[in-house]
Amino acid sequence: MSMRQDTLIPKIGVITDIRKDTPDVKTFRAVAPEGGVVFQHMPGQCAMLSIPGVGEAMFSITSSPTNTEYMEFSIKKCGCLTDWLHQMDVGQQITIRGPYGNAFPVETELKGKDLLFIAGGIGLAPLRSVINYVRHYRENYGKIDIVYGSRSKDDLVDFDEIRNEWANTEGVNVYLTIDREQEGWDGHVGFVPNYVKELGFSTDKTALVCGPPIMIKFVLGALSELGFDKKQVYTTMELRMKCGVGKCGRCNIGSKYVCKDGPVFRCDELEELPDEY
Amino acid sequence: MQAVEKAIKEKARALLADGTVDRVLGWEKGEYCYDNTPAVFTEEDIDRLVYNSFCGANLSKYLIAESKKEGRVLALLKPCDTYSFNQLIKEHRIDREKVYVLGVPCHGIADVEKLNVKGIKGIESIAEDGGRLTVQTMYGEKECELNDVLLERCLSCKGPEYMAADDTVEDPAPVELRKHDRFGMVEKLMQMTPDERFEFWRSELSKCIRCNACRNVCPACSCLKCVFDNDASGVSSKANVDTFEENMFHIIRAFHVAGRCTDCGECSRVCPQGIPLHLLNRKFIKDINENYGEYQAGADDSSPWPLVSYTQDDVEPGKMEGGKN
Amino acid sequence: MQKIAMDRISEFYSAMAAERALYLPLKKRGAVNFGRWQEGADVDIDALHTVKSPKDLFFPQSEDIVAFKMKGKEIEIDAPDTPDEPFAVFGVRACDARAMEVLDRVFLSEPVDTYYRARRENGVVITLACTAPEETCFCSVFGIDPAQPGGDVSTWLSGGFLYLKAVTEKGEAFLAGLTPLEEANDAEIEPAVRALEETMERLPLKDLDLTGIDGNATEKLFGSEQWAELSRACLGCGTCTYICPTCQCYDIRDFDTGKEIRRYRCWDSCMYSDFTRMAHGNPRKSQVERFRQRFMHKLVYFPANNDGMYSCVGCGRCVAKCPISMNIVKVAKALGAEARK
Amino acid sequence: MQIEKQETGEFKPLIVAFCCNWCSYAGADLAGTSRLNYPANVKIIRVPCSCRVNPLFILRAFQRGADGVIINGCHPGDCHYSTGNYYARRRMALLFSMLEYLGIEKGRTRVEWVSAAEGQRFAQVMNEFVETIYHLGENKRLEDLRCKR
Repeated sequence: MSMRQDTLIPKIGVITDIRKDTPDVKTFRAVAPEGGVVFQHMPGQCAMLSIPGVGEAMFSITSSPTNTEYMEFSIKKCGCLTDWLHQMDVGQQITIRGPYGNAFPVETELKGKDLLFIAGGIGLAPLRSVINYVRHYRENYGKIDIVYGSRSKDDLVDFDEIRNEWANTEGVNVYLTIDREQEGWDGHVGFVPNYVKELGFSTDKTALVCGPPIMIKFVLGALSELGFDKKQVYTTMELRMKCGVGKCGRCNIGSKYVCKDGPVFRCDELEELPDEY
Repeated sequence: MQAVEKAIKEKARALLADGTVDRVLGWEKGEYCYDNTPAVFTEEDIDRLVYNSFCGANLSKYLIAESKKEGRVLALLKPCDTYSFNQLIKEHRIDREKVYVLGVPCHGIADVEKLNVKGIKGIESIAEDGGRLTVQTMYGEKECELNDVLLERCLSCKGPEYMAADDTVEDPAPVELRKHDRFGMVEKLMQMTPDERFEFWRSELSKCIRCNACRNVCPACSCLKCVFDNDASGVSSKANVDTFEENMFHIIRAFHVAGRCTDCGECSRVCPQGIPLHLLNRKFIKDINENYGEYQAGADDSSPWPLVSYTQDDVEPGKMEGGKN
Repeated sequence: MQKIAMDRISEFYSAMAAERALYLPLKKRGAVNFGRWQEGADVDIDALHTVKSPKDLFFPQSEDIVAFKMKGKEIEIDAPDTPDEPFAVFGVRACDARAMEVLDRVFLSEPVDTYYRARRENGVVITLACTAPEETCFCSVFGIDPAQPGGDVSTWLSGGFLYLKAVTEKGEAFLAGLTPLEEANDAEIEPAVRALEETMERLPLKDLDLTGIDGNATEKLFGSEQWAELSRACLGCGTCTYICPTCQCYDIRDFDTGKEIRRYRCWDSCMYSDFTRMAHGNPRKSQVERFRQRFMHKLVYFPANNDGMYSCVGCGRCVAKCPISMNIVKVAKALGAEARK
Repeated sequence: MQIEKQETGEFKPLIVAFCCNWCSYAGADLAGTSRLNYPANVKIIRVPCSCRVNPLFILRAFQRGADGVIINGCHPGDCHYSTGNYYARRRMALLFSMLEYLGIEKGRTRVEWVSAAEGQRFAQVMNEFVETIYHLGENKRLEDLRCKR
């Protein structure tokens, strides 16, 4: 008997690997019970993960769609469900539904462009999917700059991948920064928005920004100071979600639903929405 | 009541003018003659204040929030509202210093639902003359006695005395106190068989849509976070998914306000389904009166309420009469 | 057009109930709500409005969507069957029939909500023209004609008869199976329709002006200073939301029955403080924002996304039932001037 | 937690017994060590004091399948915290009266004062209570259908 289909009915994902990235961020690798990804997605899209009886919440898919073996989710411990996820072991099953929302326009507007990724803390999670996607189709994109910062060196997510793979990719420049001086860190120290200004990128790039709301706010300011137009900047949002398909009514900003019309917004679109968040 | 309204406005203006208060908590005239909304006025818009037989809302609960703000608020409280006010003072929920209570006389509050039940629908205007209402409707003129369409709570009015007031407005034409049997319906239910009682409550509580109006309007329900909203409590819910939840919500809500409920009747007034929720509260009040001594919550602002006190020879659980068997 | 004498109406109910489950306004302890008909039920078709709107039959206040069995580290997913009981709902007013079109916009747009769609397909909607609108009614503001109530079958009360006319094929098929009906002439309902038109002219809210309050008004209205005053007395209860025929926000929750985890969805209200609360904070911190959301959604956001269609049908339930008498009419009147500036 | 129902034909009432840590729980312990018989389907929940029993606990026990709920505390005057059971007594008296008022069968809930030395009495009370509930039958009026199968 085939099971009833509805977007609210999830699929099973099996956790095959758990990586501790930082003291409060873990990256979970999930596969379908029969192997492979649970569903196809595009970079920037999200999925609803749940442990029945504990909760269900929206997370960005951090693995690239080019990876057909498994999906990855980098999750920061900050509530009921995420606490539970952080405590589980390999082999645990979770439920997954999606993909939800739009994606970064990697096959349209971003194609052929020089890309500037700016991320703060766990904000790297949704961008990692895009970065690995454009690395995979390297020939389709121009120069790539990645500015990534966090509170301390221990809070940099995916540090090994950044250092060993991204930094060694042709045409990719990685700029790391941490908020405060720390022993054993000889890189840049300072907040991401200031670093972006210091680095002074040329305005022929398209920027993709994600991080805590306050960082996004100041990064947008910095980019605008550097002469970037709002149409050249994309960001991704997060709000409380239940359904993921624009029906349960809670994740709207004005008439736009973050789960359906977002989570990726171009900053000029965002500007038109009421200032609710 | 027009004279009273005029007197209220005069007092309010004077108190605003001399700086005793900087705003007034009262009722604002609505779309019709009966849908007055609680509102806060200043000197500029005090003219929009209204006082008539449709100012049902008990304003005391708003004072929890209002007394946290800067300045001092003039609160218009009807005699029965002052009980709720006192109880909130007792529970340290209102900053007394920041409230100036103006007691306003009341002749009973009319219930529009009861007008509708009498077939008075499509209301265009209502004129009040003494105890008589003349209602212009889209389907002709209708008349009725105010006494016949009073809110349930007014049928057992606590009387014209204010339990707390810094000043009062004089009643030019006091009405006789209506003395209905406050516990009549409770007793009637107690005389039924358990099966009949169960049937009665099931059919009443099954109407509940869990809108939380009873809880949110209740001056005794002043918890910052209700147990039914707390996901960690294991009982949080937004719908009565099972009949059990209908029962549980109302039993627990009534229990949580037992001994603190002043019987202000707001729960029954606001229930969109017309569930007689006051019958739950009154059962507790009756039990308390009969077993622990007469007690009126909010009659004073300091005495401990029955559930935070005890005597060594209190009645044993199971011995208190819940109803005929 | 067909008809049946009102003194034989229970035969009509029996005939309908023999075909499929029949829901209609029933009076229980003073409150009228849609309920399942059975012999001897206290039917009240004179009540202008049921307390809860008929949306409950298509989008129930709570429904199970999926169940999970937890076995060690494994999870077994069990989806309930699609609701398949054919039913008819009788006595739906024109405003509530329009409200279903509003809900269709939400639930039948991609990705389709299969729970709602199944009920919509299983249900025959039999509307009833109004006879005595009340002062709280303002359906005509939204272009609704209560004399042409729509649905699958429309019905009218006139001169001791109930007149019926199929509107859709589904309705035609349904009527064809009902035996106790007599043939009637369209002209027979004329007096009732005229009387209703005259009454509609007397409604105090018939001229409620929504000019300027539309899908383009976000910028003008969102930042209005009036929201704070309008929402001040709001209790933050869910009465307006739950009795509203068009409110469709829902919550998804889990219940542990001890044997399995049942995931159900239930109505939710944007008026509730936890509606948007997340682990790291709440973007709608106070009742002002929550109150604004409800009315902006109905009058601005929904039209912006749905070709100008308001998510209000003027049924007047919230006007009659709000505990503090604050409602969409007062909001629209207060904001109208600002929107037209 | 779900209380397991036995899948036999005969009705075996499920009882939840809240026992205060200082008296009744010790009393139950004594009943056990003295090898006194009381039905195995009495599920004991230890609470610090009888006044810790929130009315919600009682309702939830019924929701989850209990047929009867009994609260055991120290004898009035003997509370480890001096006054806890006096408050519990008032609360439970009012709550039980309310349940009865709602048409819930009288006797489905009970309060008994059992000291640490009264192992015999504990067993006797439990036997009596199970007997009472047996005659009242299954809890139907405060059941949650979701928790039934």
